[in-house]
Amino acid sequence: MIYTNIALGTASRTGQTLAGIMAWMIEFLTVNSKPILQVLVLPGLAFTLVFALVAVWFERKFLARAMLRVGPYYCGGRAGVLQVFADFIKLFLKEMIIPDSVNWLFFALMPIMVSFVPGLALILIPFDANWVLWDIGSLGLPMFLAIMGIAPLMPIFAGWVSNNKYSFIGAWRVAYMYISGEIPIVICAAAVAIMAGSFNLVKIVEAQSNMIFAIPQFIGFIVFFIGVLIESERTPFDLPVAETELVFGWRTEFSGILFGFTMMAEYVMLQAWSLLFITLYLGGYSGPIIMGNVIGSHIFWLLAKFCAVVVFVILLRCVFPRPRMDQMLKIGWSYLTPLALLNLFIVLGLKMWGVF
Amino acid sequence: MSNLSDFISSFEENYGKLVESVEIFEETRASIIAKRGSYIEIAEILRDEYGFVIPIAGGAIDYPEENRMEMNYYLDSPDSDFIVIYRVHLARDDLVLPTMTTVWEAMSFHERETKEMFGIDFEGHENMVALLLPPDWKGGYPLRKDFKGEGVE
Amino acid sequence: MPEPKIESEIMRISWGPQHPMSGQTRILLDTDGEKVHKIIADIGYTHRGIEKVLENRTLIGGIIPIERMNMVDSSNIGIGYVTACDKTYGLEVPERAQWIRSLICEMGRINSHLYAFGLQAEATAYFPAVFLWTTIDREVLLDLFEELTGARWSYNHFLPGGVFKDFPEGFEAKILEAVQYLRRRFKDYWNAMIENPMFEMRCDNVAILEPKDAIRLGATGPVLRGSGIPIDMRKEEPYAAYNSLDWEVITEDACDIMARTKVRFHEIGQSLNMMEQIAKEIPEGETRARFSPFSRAPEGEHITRVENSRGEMSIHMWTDGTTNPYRVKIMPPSLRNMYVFERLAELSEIVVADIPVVVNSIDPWYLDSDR
Amino acid sequence: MEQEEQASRILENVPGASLAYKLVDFIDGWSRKYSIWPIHLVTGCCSPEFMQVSGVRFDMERLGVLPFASVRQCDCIMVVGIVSRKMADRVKYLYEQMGEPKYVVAVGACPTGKGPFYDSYSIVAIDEYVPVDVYIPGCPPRPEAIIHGMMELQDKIVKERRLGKIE
Repeated sequence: MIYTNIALGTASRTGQTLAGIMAWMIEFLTVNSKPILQVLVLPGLAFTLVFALVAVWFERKFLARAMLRVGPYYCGGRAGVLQVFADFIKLFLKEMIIPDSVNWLFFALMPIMVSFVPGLALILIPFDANWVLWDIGSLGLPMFLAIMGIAPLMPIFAGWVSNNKYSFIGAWRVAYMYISGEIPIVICAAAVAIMAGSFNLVKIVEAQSNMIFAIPQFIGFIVFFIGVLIESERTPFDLPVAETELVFGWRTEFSGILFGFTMMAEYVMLQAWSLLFITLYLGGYSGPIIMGNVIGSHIFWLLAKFCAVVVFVILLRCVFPRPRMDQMLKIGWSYLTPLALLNLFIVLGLKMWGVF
Repeated sequence: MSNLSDFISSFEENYGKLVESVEIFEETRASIIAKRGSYIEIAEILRDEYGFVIPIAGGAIDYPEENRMEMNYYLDSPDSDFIVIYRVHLARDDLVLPTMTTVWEAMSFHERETKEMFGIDFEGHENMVALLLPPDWKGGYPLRKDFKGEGVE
Repeated sequence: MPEPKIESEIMRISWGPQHPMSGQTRILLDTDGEKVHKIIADIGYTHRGIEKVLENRTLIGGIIPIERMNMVDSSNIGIGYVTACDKTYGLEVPERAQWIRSLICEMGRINSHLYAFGLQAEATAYFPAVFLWTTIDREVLLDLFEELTGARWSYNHFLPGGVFKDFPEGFEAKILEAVQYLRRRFKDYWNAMIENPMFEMRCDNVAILEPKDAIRLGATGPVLRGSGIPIDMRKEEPYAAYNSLDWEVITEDACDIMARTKVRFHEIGQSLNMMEQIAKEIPEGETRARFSPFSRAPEGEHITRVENSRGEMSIHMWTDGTTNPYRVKIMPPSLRNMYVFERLAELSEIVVADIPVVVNSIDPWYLDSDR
Repeated sequence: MEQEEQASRILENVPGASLAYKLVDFIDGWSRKYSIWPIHLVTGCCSPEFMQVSGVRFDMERLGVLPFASVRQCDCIMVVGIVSRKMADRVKYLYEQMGEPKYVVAVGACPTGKGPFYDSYSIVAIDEYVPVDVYIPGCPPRPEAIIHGMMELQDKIVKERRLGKIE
């Protein structure tokens, strides 16, 4: 209650709005507090950490297979299972070098924010009709896009704060890439919302019960997937962390556990975007019920689709070289955006003639 | 000028005087020893009139007992089956030469290397900076015969 | 209306010796945003003073340091030095030794071009696929080298007057088997690299080198032949067994990165044909002329020109009657190509992201240029 | 060295301390042993061998050795091949920029003792500039020798004195 007294004390017009916000926050924390299981485990903390660890291990083994070699082998059992734990513990115990020509607070904060902000968007993904951590109903999709709009600012600040020429160019590339990747995604998401008739992610999933949106909006499906690749810096669009040109892009200066956070950030971003991609186009958690347990099969189907999408994204890394910056922008602006608009008009046409 | 013998004969009679000597030194090499005075004009003639536009390399050699050094430029032309070695002799005490980069631009690396290895100064060279040795090399020209390892601490 | 002067601020990036794509040299780039105005190559990081080291080695002892000049392609450098020694001593190399020398040179050339493809693939982040495939294909050749010469990289198999050892029995069958395997693999490389639309996007009409500029700047090897000028030392001054093998010089006239890559591809095709011919039609005979390694070198001065995988390498050797050479002047191909790379920023439009691909299309070997 | 006495006093009289210390020491050694990230720096003519070792047949990544691009995240410099005077300063800069548990592996005869260029004026042995942990002989060393060298480094990491360990 202390906060509200301070707020009321000012008693100016801003005081009322400030009090309003405080009241709303307190009401939010007490009324719709979700069961601990949802907060901690599924769409919450454990899911992101476990996915980050498994994805790092899987990517190294999968790439090794693509290179016809073995990959991590001796660390833990015969398949290098504990390799990722060894990496993260070593990074944890490593000396964290903060260059002196750098604002140390901002420098230490940025990697944590880089991996934390995309994680925020995870709480909006519906795992079941009422298994949504932040149940704001019809604000689901716009809030997700709003949070993911802020997420690219963090790598830009991280690259800028580490005061190193390579990270400056990396941060500058992050800015260019996200603008050219964000607009097609938002247009395709709008098309999906129009076809489903609402912004509520749960209603979008229910609208896809008879036919998943990937089939009628196939163009939007492809454009959104390429947008996901651009947003989560995955090859063939990993220009901000182009290892061969800019040493490590915006992640060059971070050492120790700060670098561990940036490694995790790459996977949290991929996780958030691919979950939204599944919810919008592949029918979210809907799928044939197994053994009568509705919630269990919903979660199973969502995770199964999620694994399929992540495996496909990692597969792309073995197949494609990386385009140049100007070619990347040409793809974003002169191919993706017109296609997204075309998809929007097709959806409007279908909606007008009542096909959907 | 694809044939070696008529190149030698044509070069002999119209520029024989300006040059110290012209001879065939292996069956497919022409060796021209130039005079210090007409050093650059002969190079330009070789490039424009006889078509030797490909600069292969440039290097020097040191004869301490005869107290002289020799600077060689190796030149080739696309349509000839022989190469020309364009030489000039220098006394060991005044090691100054006009730069060849005005005639063949690609000789700049070789001249920088010869400068730091032998100590021959090339006037007119734009960025006469050390090419191979570390910038803080404390003296001694390594490829001279009388180099006793001064720079090596 | 005068063109508005865009106030641009040049930033100098140091592409230091410690950089995934820089190899053993440092490149200074003056960039404005992503566009590169000026490239300054700061070479000399692996200068070992080979020319000074050769002066206090005997003529036959000089093979060890000179083969370390370009480890990937040590056979094509060793052949130059050994041909120079043959000329100095006036030795007559038997026919079979010439054919074995050509075989080792061609296998070294394939090995070195594979290295170039690997780095070019790594430059465009095609790392997992092509870059590591080149390592497994190179192992096939390294096994052949190991069986013939006993070493994986610096073979020391050439001696003045011939070759150290004859083929182990059953070696020709192994060569033919390796040639079949590599031909199949290079079809995959062709599809994976040249036909890949993304790779074409990165390589087509980038860093164009006109034939006139290529000659003026002293380019050599695949860089020169990529601009359409058919100069190849194996045809100009045939050494080893190159005049009795039938092959032809490859040129492309697109003058860009894709052209240089294609030249290397087709040259590997030619090398594979030569390997096949050698394995089938190698004449009989002994493999070394009589020669005592510690005899005094007769006084004289000889120039030998040899086609390294990266271009024309020449050796000017002065001998003064003692066992050691008086002076050995080595003219490496990579020094000439490095100058071309330095001047490339003024000839055509290059951005920072292009630098790795451009460097690897010119493929200088920095130990080669530093000597 | 007062840190040593303090550590030994705690280990004796606090009941569970030595067991906890052993556990932390084991985990610390095990994690550093299996995740050595060498830096992308090839200084000399053994570079093709370094590529073959991180290549397909002799795969260095089986031991967890993954070449990394930036100096901040690496904890091992593999000095691959000959080191000239000019390059040795760079290796020294890199050594100073690296995080604390750092190791140096001298791959090949040249960084160990100038190799076949023993009388050259511009070559140095690397241990005049940076302390070296493992020397790998050979010119160029065989890939099996390089991997054996990395395993030697792994044993050395496990046996290293850490946290004021008392024998």
